[in-house]
Parts: sequence; C-alpha cells; structure tokens
Amino acid sequence: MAALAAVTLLSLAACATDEPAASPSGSASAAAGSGTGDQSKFFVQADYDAELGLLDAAATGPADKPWEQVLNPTMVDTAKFKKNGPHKICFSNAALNNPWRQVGFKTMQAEVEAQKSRIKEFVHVDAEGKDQKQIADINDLLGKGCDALIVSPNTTATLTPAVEAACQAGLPVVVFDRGVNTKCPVTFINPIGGYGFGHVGAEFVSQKMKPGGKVLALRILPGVDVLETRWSAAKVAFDKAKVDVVGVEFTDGDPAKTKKIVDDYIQRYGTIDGVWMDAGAVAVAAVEAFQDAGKRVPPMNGEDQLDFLKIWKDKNLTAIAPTYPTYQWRTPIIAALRILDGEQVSNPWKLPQPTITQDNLDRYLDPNMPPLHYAMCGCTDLPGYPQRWK
Amino acid sequence: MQTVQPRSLPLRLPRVRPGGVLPILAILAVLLVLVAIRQPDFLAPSSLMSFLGRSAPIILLAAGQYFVIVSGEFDLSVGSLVTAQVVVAARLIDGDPARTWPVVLLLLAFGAVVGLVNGLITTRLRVPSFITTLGMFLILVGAVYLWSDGAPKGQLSEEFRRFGRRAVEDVPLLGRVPYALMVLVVLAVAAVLLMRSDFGRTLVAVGDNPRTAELSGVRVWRTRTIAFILSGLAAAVAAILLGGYSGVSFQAGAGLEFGAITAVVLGGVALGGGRGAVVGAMLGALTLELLFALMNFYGVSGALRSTVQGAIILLAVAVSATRSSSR
Amino acid sequence: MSALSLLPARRPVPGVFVALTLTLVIGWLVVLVDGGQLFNQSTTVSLLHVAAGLGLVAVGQTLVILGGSLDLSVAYVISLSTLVAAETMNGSDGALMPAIGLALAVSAAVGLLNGLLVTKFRVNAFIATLGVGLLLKGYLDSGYDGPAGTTSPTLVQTLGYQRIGPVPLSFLLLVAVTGAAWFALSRTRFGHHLVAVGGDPEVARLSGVRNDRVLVTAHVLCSLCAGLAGIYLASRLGSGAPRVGTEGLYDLESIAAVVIGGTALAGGRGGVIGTVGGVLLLASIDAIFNQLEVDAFFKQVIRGVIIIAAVAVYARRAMRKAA
Amino acid sequence: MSDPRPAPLLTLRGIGKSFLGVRVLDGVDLDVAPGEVHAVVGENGAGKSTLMKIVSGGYAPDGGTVELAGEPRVFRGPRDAQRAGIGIIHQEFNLLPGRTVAENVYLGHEPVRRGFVDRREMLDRTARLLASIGETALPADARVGRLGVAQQQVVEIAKALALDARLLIMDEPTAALADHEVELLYGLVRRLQERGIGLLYVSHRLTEVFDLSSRITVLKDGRRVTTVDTATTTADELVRHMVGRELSSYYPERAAPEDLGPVRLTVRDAGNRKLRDVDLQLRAGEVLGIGGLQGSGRSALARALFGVSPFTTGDVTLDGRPVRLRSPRTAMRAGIAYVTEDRKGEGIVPRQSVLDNALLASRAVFAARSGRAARTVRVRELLAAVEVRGAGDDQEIRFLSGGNQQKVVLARWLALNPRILLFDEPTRGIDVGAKSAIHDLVRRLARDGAAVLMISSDLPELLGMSDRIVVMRDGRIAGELPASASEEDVVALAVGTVREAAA
Repeated sequence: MAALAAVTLLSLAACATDEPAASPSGSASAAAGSGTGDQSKFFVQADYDAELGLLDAAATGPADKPWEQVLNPTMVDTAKFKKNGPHKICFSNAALNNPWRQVGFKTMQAEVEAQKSRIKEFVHVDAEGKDQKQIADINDLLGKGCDALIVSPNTTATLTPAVEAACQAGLPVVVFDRGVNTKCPVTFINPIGGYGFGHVGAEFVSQKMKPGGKVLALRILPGVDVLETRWSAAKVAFDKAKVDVVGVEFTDGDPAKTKKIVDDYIQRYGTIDGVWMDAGAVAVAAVEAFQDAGKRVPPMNGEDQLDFLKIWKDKNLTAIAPTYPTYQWRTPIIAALRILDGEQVSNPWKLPQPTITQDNLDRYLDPNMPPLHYAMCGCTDLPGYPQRWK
Repeated sequence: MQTVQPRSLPLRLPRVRPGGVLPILAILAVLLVLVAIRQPDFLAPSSLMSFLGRSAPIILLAAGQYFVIVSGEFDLSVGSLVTAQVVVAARLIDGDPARTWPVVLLLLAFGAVVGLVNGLITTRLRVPSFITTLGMFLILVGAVYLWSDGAPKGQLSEEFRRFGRRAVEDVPLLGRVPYALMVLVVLAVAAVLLMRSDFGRTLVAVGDNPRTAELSGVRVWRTRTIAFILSGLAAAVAAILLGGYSGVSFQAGAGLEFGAITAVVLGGVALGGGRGAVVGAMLGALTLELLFALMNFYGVSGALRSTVQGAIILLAVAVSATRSSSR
Repeated sequence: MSALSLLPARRPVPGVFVALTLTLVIGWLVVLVDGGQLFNQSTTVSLLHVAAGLGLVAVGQTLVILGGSLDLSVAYVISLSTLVAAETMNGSDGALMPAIGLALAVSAAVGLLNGLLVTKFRVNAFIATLGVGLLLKGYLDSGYDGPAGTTSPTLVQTLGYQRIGPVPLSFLLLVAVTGAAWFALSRTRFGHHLVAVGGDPEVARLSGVRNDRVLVTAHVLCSLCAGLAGIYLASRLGSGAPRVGTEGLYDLESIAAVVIGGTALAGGRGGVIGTVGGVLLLASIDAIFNQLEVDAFFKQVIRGVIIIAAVAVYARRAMRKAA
Repeated sequence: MSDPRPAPLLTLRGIGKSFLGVRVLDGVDLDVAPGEVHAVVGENGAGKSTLMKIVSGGYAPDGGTVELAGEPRVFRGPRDAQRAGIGIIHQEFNLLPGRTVAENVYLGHEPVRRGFVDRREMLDRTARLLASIGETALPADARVGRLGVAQQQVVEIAKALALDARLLIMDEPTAALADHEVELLYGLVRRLQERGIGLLYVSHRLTEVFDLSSRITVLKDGRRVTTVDTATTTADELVRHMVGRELSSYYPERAAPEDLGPVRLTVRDAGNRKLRDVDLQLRAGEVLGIGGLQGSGRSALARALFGVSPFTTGDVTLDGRPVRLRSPRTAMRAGIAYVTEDRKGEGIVPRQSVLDNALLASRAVFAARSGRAARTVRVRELLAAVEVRGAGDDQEIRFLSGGNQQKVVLARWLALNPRILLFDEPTRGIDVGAKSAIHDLVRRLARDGAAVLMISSDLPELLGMSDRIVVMRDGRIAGELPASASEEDVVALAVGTVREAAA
C-alpha cells in the first residue's frame, strides 16, 4: 500500500522511456549437419573462420601478461570519456553461480584492489542468472553516478537493449565474456572463444583415438551461447574427420548424472574411444566412470580446472585442456581505467586463449590450490594470492 | 441383533487396492523387458549390481521422502540438503582420511538436525511443510554457497568415497557388489521393518487422520517430526553415497527433491498421506532410474529426455488415479 | 451467542503490507546510512519492473492456489510464451496482435492440459503440473538452443520500456490484471465458486458448483497470466528466451509471493491484493540488497527465512482466531 | 394429512444401484406428493443415503426411473437436480466456514446482474429468506465459521430454500440440534409443507418421524420393506420392520446399589474457557449420564477430562490422588478412554485396516509395555468380542457401517483396560442393532467395575442407560437427576427457566 502510494506521488506528468534505438541483430548462417545432428543456429561460419585464424595469431602486448595482450588489435579513440580519477566503476554481473565465475570474480576484485589508488568505489550487482534482473540492474546502475560500466551479460540477445540503453546514458561501457548484439560498447573483451575451444578439443580427440572409433560428446546445457559455439566447432571437426559420434548428452554439470551416462554408453557400446566435452566441470566424473568400469580412459579433453589437471597427471591420461581463461576478468578493469584516461583501447579486445597440453601441464598444475580452481586465472601476481582463491 | 446381515462390501477383490505395489511392479517389469530387448547384457549380474549401486542414493531419498509424505507432509529440502552435505564433507575432510568417520557422523547429525528443524517449524509453528521445506531449500543453498564462497572447497578422502564408489569384488554369482548396494539393502530392510513396527503404523495413521491419532494418544507433532528427521538422515546417507559416487559439486543434489517425490508418487503413495508402502516408493525410484538408463540405451536425445519422463509420470499417475477412483 | 461472533466478515488488511512498509522504511534508512538512496528514479523503475514480471505470474498462481491447486509449470509456460510471441512477431509490428494472441492461446492450451489432468484424470496438481512442466522443458530444450525471434519494436517501446514518471507501463499492466482478478474473485460467479472449491470441494460440488470446470478455468487463467508475463519479458528482452522462466525461478517465487501475501496454500482463503503485496515485498528486498551489494547467496538465505516466518505469522494468527 | 393426495411430485420406480458388483439398492419404489412429508427409515447401510444421493443427483442409478412431476429425469449431477427443484440438507453441514451466510446460501447460483455477482441483491435476498423462516437475528454477511451449530443449520436450510426447491431432502436434520431447536425445525417443516413443498425426511429418531410424516417407507438391505401411513402404524411395528425385534429389549438393566464401587473420579470447582464451577463425582460401576443442550459444555467436560482442552482451574482427583490431565496421553495413562462424538473426523483413520484402527491407542501410548504379538492377539479377541460384522481385520475401516466402525473404536479403547470411559454420543448415526449392542457393552463395562460417563442427546437413551444424570447448561452443571427422572425433568434443567440461545 505504502509503496503504491509512494509511486503514485512520485509519478510525473511527463512520459519517459528507457527504450534504446532499434538495433540490428546478427544473422546466422548455418552449415549443413551430419551424424552429429543439425548444426546449431549459433554457428556463424565467418566467426568460426576468424576464431580459428586467431588461434595461430601473434598477440601484441606484454608476453607475461596475457590479460593485457590483444590479438589483431583495432584501436578506437576514447578521448571523450577522459575523466579525472579516482573513479567509481560499476559492474553488472550475470551470475556468480559456478566456480569459473567465482574464480573470475575474485580475480577481478583483486585487480580492483591492485588499482585501488585509482578506483574510489567498485559497485557489483549480481543478476543471479536472470536476464530480467540484469536488465533492471543495469537500469538501476545508471542512476548511481558510475564513471564506467562493466557488463558481463547473462544472455547475448536479451541483454542487448539494456546495454544499448547504458551506452546512450553516455558513460563508457565495457562488455566481456559473452557479447551483445550491438557495437555501442567502447570495447568487447573476450578470449578467442567457443569455436577455438571446441575445435582444439575435438581435433585432439579425433587425432589421438583409433580411426573409426566412437566418440561420446558431453555437454552441460543446451542454449548457452559459449557452450553452443564450442559444440558447433567440435561438430565441424568431427564431421570432417568422419568420426563416429555415438552420443551427444547433456549432463547439467552434474557429476553423478555424467557418470551414469558414461556408464550406460560403455555398457551399450562396449568401449568408447574418445570423449569430448564442452566444459571441464564434469571431466573428472567422466574419467572416474571409465576407471570404475575397469576400462582404459580414452583420449579426452577437459578444462583448466585443477582437479582435472591433477587426475590427468596422476593417471597419465591422454588429454588436453583448452581453456576459456579466467584472467579475462582482470581485463575489463584495466580497459575501463584506460578508457577513463582517454587512452586508446582495442575493440574488440581479443585475448589469447592458451591450451594446456602434456608439455606444459606441470607449469599450470599447482597442487596447493583447491580442486575447482582454474589454473588460467593469471592471478598469481595479484594481492591476496593464493589465500583469496582458496 | 441377530438379523444384522453381514453386508459383503466391495472389497473381496484381488489385492490390487490403491496404495499397493502391484502397479509399480508392472511398470518395472515392462521397462525390464524393454531393456532386455535392447541391451540384454545389462541384465548380467555385474552390470545389474552396479546399476543398483548407483541407484542407491535416489532410492534411499525416496524412502526418506516416503516417511514424510505418508505422514501427510512434503520435504522439498532434501536436494539442497544433499548438496550442502557433500560440500560440507569435502571442506571438512579436505582430503584427510583420518577425518572420514567423524565427518560421516557429523553429516548424519547435520541431516537429523535439518529434519528436526523442518519438523518443528511444520508441526509447532503450523507452517505448511511445502513452505517450510521450500524455505529450508533456499536457506541451505544460500548458506552453503555463502560458506564456501560460491565454489566447493577441499576434497573428499578416498575412504569417504569408498561407500559410493567401490565394491566388494569377486562375490560368487554376483561379481562385484557395490558397498552402496549393501548399504541400500540394509537400510531398505530397516525401512520395511520400521513401517511394520508400531511407529510405522502410527505414522501412516497420522497421515490418514491426524485428529483421530491425536485423540488416541499419538503425539502427532512428534511423529511427523521424526518423519522429517528420517528424511534428513536418508538425505545424509544419500549424500555420503552420492558424494562417494561422483565427488564434490554444487550439482550433487540438484533436482533430487522432485525426483524423490516423483518416485514416491509413482510407487503408489498418496500425496497427502495415509496410504502407500515404503517398498512402493523405493521401487518407484528404481523405476525412474531404470527409465533414465533405458533412454540412454535407446539413444533418446538428451533434450527430449524430460519430455519422455514427464509423459511417463503423467501417464502412470493418471492411470492409477482414475482407476483407484473408479468407485 | 455473543454479538461479537456476528460481526460481518471483514477481511483484515493483509499483514504483508505492514511488513512491506516496515521493510521499505528500514531499508530506506539502512541504505541512507550506507550513503545511497533507495527511492531514486532508476531504483524505483527497476523495482517495479521486477515486480511486474513476478506479479503477473503470481496473480495467476493465486487463482489456482485459491482453488486448492498449484501450478509448477508456469516457468516453462513463460519461456514458451516469450518464444511464441517473439518468433511470430519476428521483428515486425504487423504481427503484433496475432503474436500476442497466439502466445496467449498456446499458454491457455497448456493451462487447459493442466486443468484437465488435475480434474478429469485426478492427478495430484503437484505431480500434474510438474509433469507438464517436464514435457515443455523437453520441447524447449530440444527445439531451442538460445534466444530466438525478435520482439516487435513497438511492443519493446511500449510494454518493455515505456513509463509514466517512475511507473513502467508493465506495472500498470500488473495493476490492471490484479484489478481484473480481484474483480473476478469478488464479483463473478467463477470467483465465488473458485473460493468454494478451494475451501471445500465437496461442499462446492453438492451446492451445484461444477468443480472441474471452475478448476480448469483457474488453470487456464493462471497459464494466461504466465503467458502475459512471457509477453512482457519478450518485450523487455527483445526476443524469445527458452530459459527465462526457469532462470527466474518464477515457479517457486510466485508460490512464495502468494503465501507471503496471505493466501492459504490449501486453498479457499486469500486474495490477489495480498499477493501483489508479497511480490512488492520480495522485489523491495531485492532492491535494498542490491543497493547494499549484499551477497546474492545471503539474500537467498534471508528470503528462505522470510517465507517461513511470514507463513508462521499467518499460522499463529489463524490459531489465535481459532482459539 | 392422509386425504387423497394430489399427483405425486416425485416418483421413484425400481431404483437399483451397485458398487463394484455389490447391490446396495434393489428395485426401490417411492413417491412424494406436494406438501407431504415422507419419512424414510432403516438401519445404517440399509441404502437410505444412496437413495437420497440418487434423488439429489449425486449418483446415477443403474436401473429404474426418477420422475419429477410426472416427467422422467436423468440427473447428471447435483446441479441438474437443483435446477429441477430438488434441494438436500445433509447430515454434515455443507457450508464454507470462511464465507458469509449470503455467499453460502447462494453458492452455485449467485444472483448476477449484467454478468457480475450482485452482492447487494444477494444480501437482501438472504435477509428476506432468513426473515421468512423467522431468523431475523442472523445477519446475512456474518461469517458462517463464527455461527453456532443451530444457526449453521438454519443457513443450510436457507440454502436449500434459496433454490426454490419443490422437493426437499432432509438427511438426519436434527442430529446436531438441541431439543428446543428441533421444535423450531418442526415449525419450519410445517411452513414448507404449507408452501406445497414435498419433503423426504430421513431420520433415526422415530419420535420425529411420527411427529412430522404422513407416510413412512422402511428400507432394509437395499430393498423397500414397506410403505405405511403414519397414522396407522406404531413405533414397535416400525422397528420390527427395520430389524425384526421388539422395542422393549432396548436397554440393559441398570446397576443395583450394591454394584456401585468407590468414587473413582472427583472434579472440584474446575473450569476452563468453556466450563465453570464443575463439581462432579464418578463411581466405579456406574453409568453417569450427561444431558444438556448442544454447546452446553457436555463435550467440553469430556474433552477437559481427557486432556484435549484441559481444565485451567480447580482440582481433579483420581482414586483419591490429585492428577493433572494435560493431554490425551496423560489421561490415557491415568486409565481414561474417550469415544468422541465425531466418529468420521476424530474417531477413525479411514484408510487403515480394522486391526490398525483398533491398535492405534495401544501402540501410541503403551508401545514399550506389552509385547507386540500378545497385544495383537488381544485386540483381535476384542474385535471378535464386540462383534464387528461384515469385515475382516484387514479391511479398510471406511468401508464399514457406522455401527461397526464404532465397535472398532470401542475395541481400541478396551485394549487399554480403561477404568474410566467417556462416551460422547456413542450411538449417534448408528443403526438400531448396533446401538443396542453398544448399550449392552457399556453396561457390561460398568458391571465389570469401570466408571462410565455418557453424553447423549437422545433422551430415551440417556434415561434408559444412566444410573444418575447430570444436566449441563451454559458451561455449568445445572443439576443432577436420579435414574427415575422423566424426559421433562431433563429438558427443564437443560433449558433453565429462561429460554436462551445455545451458543
């Protein structure tokens, strides 16, 4: 009642709208599918080609700081955002609901702390994985006098209008991880991306396993763009190598479900000769399923989570770990500060995406870190390491 | 008085009465036939054993849920409780084998306490259990994320994982017998005996008509609270087995509450209480697990799986519901 | 017979509004101390937007709960409705009305299915709507791997973002729907019958109420509300989103809002005004915690406590009244 | 009233109904003329309820025809029957406690104007309706849950009248009413008759049947035994038709003075929210009858003694020792048993077996004390002893007749060897045969040394069974009467000099 009254009192005669200008949305060109099913509508041939090209591109920037490196930079002018510090930086976060985002966010907080002389306030709002809430959050942040806005969108298409509204409010917007369907942010930061990840894993698996063998593809969820692009690239690779993909299953990131699925596939086909997965969360569970069934663990990919790296080393697996580095969480802070200094930044800001292989495994495997920590955090030089990440 | 006719009432029929286990046995049999057609070697002792072993946690959860449902309540908190238990166990054990047993005991106590709180809020504060346990669900998920800063820490010891992952090898006839299966058998027998005991009969009576029970000297609040505690304990054991089976993760218990309730209903137990057998509930869980395995064998696409699951649940429940109410 | 016992049946102001006022006052003070401002324009707009989405669903949920039923499928209906609407519109204004009509028709069909399962097939509402939810989930998961379709620009401009002062159009839609639902409950036969069915189905049946028809109608209306929420979300998101309903936890949150608003979960007692109070309470807590940058997980704990506490308070009141 | 009747309003011909192959009605013929009260009597389970449900659209008959004013009708549900002008007043109230009188009266046929419920019209019409049956004090917008039992019945009747019913079915309408309220009902029934409304009147109370009806149909085992003119028959004859037995054997012999033992229970100056200044003594071997109007505190007394809503003041001593009866458990431990008045709601666990029902109390309270097997054997013996008929011990109790259910409830308490038994309307809604079996049992228990307190609204039963009668009024004990008291004595005490409302 009180709220209703307050709202009525507050209401003004004028009509206002937060609606941004209409936006063009990306179109998808689908490639033909094969035994692996229809190609995802997320698959965009041009992006795919570009990303695979980037895998071999040389990065500019300090070699020991991959989070500051850029692949194929195209610099944009930011003079109009120049402002005296210290700054108030606001961050609309899609969610904090998985270890990857947790590690990333801690890295970001550490970066803020490292830059505390230049940041007077860091406002973080967690959308809890809800598009609707993130749209409201961004709108809310616009009323708070932020000097720069960082957005990690929950969903690409659906967050586009909100990000556009933020751009129109006149403050510099930095988007990272997932993108938006608009060019209005000053820069969009992310590593090479899903195609690169999926491709590296799929190529490794198809090369290392016996020819004509059976591959099981394990996916977390349908409909998450990062994961969809990973699978679509893997699909292209498997189709090209004429690999027999016997199953594409969703695990919901649940290790128990993963083990049951793998168990049933081993049961059904006798052997599975390769495992590809679109994220490393359930990699250990998949390995265990083979162990518990008394089978040799086939060539597989995981991610840079330490539990997987550890079992890889301990059990001497044939494995590879493409990464989607958590160090990308440092970059938006760095970029925002550069923009507020009026320095040029690259847009898009493509970060390198290293792959962990048998050769460099030892470099990334730190047995003292917790099992769900991501090795590619780029956080060892940040304040509070390692305690903050434990 | 001598002329009072014994009226023969509509019950001299075969024992397919509502709440019986016959329908679920029939469904299970059909699924087994389908499995046998598609994947005959699944029925070999060793793979059957391992299937039963990996199904043990959900079967135990269904048994726990049964106690609560038959007493006329709901427990939506079990899934989050399992997650919380696994995460707590990993953090407390942190790979140290010596801490295994103390932590196991702690988990059981934790499960019992959560059940106790659920029970007391429901019975003493008169909050509908749907709401109590929904609130508890939110609290547990929130608290465990908060406590672990959003990502599980530490790790489970091999000793801890043994219950859910290892097996007794080289058993004659059966091959490997998973520890989880042995735990399941022991607890299932205990559950059946419990339901035949005075407490069990009283529990069903409470679900059927709490007023009568109260006026017959039953402490209804106490009986129902015990049911919640049993559910909490079942969740603890399930968490130990599940954590052992698949290791620590925030997904460990996700959605298990709905799975358990579905299993219980599939097993012929009436939501609202007063009818159904614990064996039915456990068979219901087994049937669900078999259904999932069957879908893997038949290559039902991962995305369509929930459709199949939904359709079968609706069909099974609708058929039994319309039949039992044909009077 | 004491005179007191014959006082006419006046419904007390739901306690939720007391709680809401307290929350807002305390929240305002705490945020003020923290150096922020709770009632600035953008915060208010955000709060009302969140309330509008959840509110539309919760009003529908109130109807089925009043009738002694329950709908756990709303989250999937919302997602489905965003997709149907956005794909039919496909970015053009021309298909606006057909798209809205189609989205609502599809939602109503799901409601019809729920209703028939609950009434004709006598499946417990919990299981029936859970099952239907799973059916829809399967369809959404296999049919869509991400946002699809484009919402008509006009709809985005109006329902999605238009506001009058700090009040978004969507909130006015909620007010209108709530008003309609309130009117339906107190001034139509359907409403009277629904409350009767929820209060005591046998009494209703023997009084000549067609219970099945009433419950089916309630389920259809509930799904329509969820469908409307979906159309609103499509206008907000600019496209159809196959997981927006489940991500938003609209199923459990709507039930929570309903019970916080004082409607008995068993049916037969309560109303939509209280539900809107519950929705505003949840949205306010969200807004306050956002301002204070409270950890989302902590918020979840608080939310759990509030849901239990609110219902415990109602239960106490009922007990006192009965005593 | 036995003048040549006009053409019948309702005609039933050859009505039959089976459930799962068991015939519960077989070829029943019956007709009701406008303005006639046609009583239907029979034991519980004789098929009365099923017949009433068929007439009111609750069930469809398997065979036979229902004609209303000469036209054959098929009712697809209660609504159909209502539309045709058939109203029913149920034994258990069909009211929504959370809604107002007007909302209840017009539930299912709310007055609408331009598609919307016209609340004002609804309130007005309800008020007029209530006034037309002499209930001007009852506001149409009062919430039904706050009304007393008698007022609720008035609402129930108003509800039926609001439908412009041509035929009214009353199923045990006086079961919940106090005697002076029954008088009001009589007046109401006569007014309905004057309006030309036909009544089907189902009752166990033969007095009412004789007072009101012009014809009586007796049902037995689903068949019509006979239809007689009330004027030409007697109660004895009627009971013979129902059970084939004489009225005279109704009550067992009372206790002789030497049978009475020491004082078991003493209540001194006790009270709670519903009771004041209760002083009472109960001796071993006696049956103490408690009379009074509904709501006079009779049930409250039993519930206080059983610890359901305990005394808050005063003292209770048991065999000379003071006791606090805080809960049913403490009462049971002290040797008290309580058979409640609401058998369906508080007496049975409907979907459990006869055996489980009988074992409920022993399991709950004395679980540890006695061996399980021995206990089960004993309860089976008790079930046999109380002569539960027509069912095995594994049968779900809800399928038993009311009388047999009550016997199971008795067995439950006998298993505890109680020294004090509290009976609240032990024979309400029970057929004649089972009734007298229960009477015998009560007396036998007293003879074996138990102290029995028996509440009854049925005056012949109260007078026939009690060794001493205590009458309550307004939460107090109004007075005590000897066994030789008359019905008038009881009523005089119960009503007091000033007639006041029961609630």
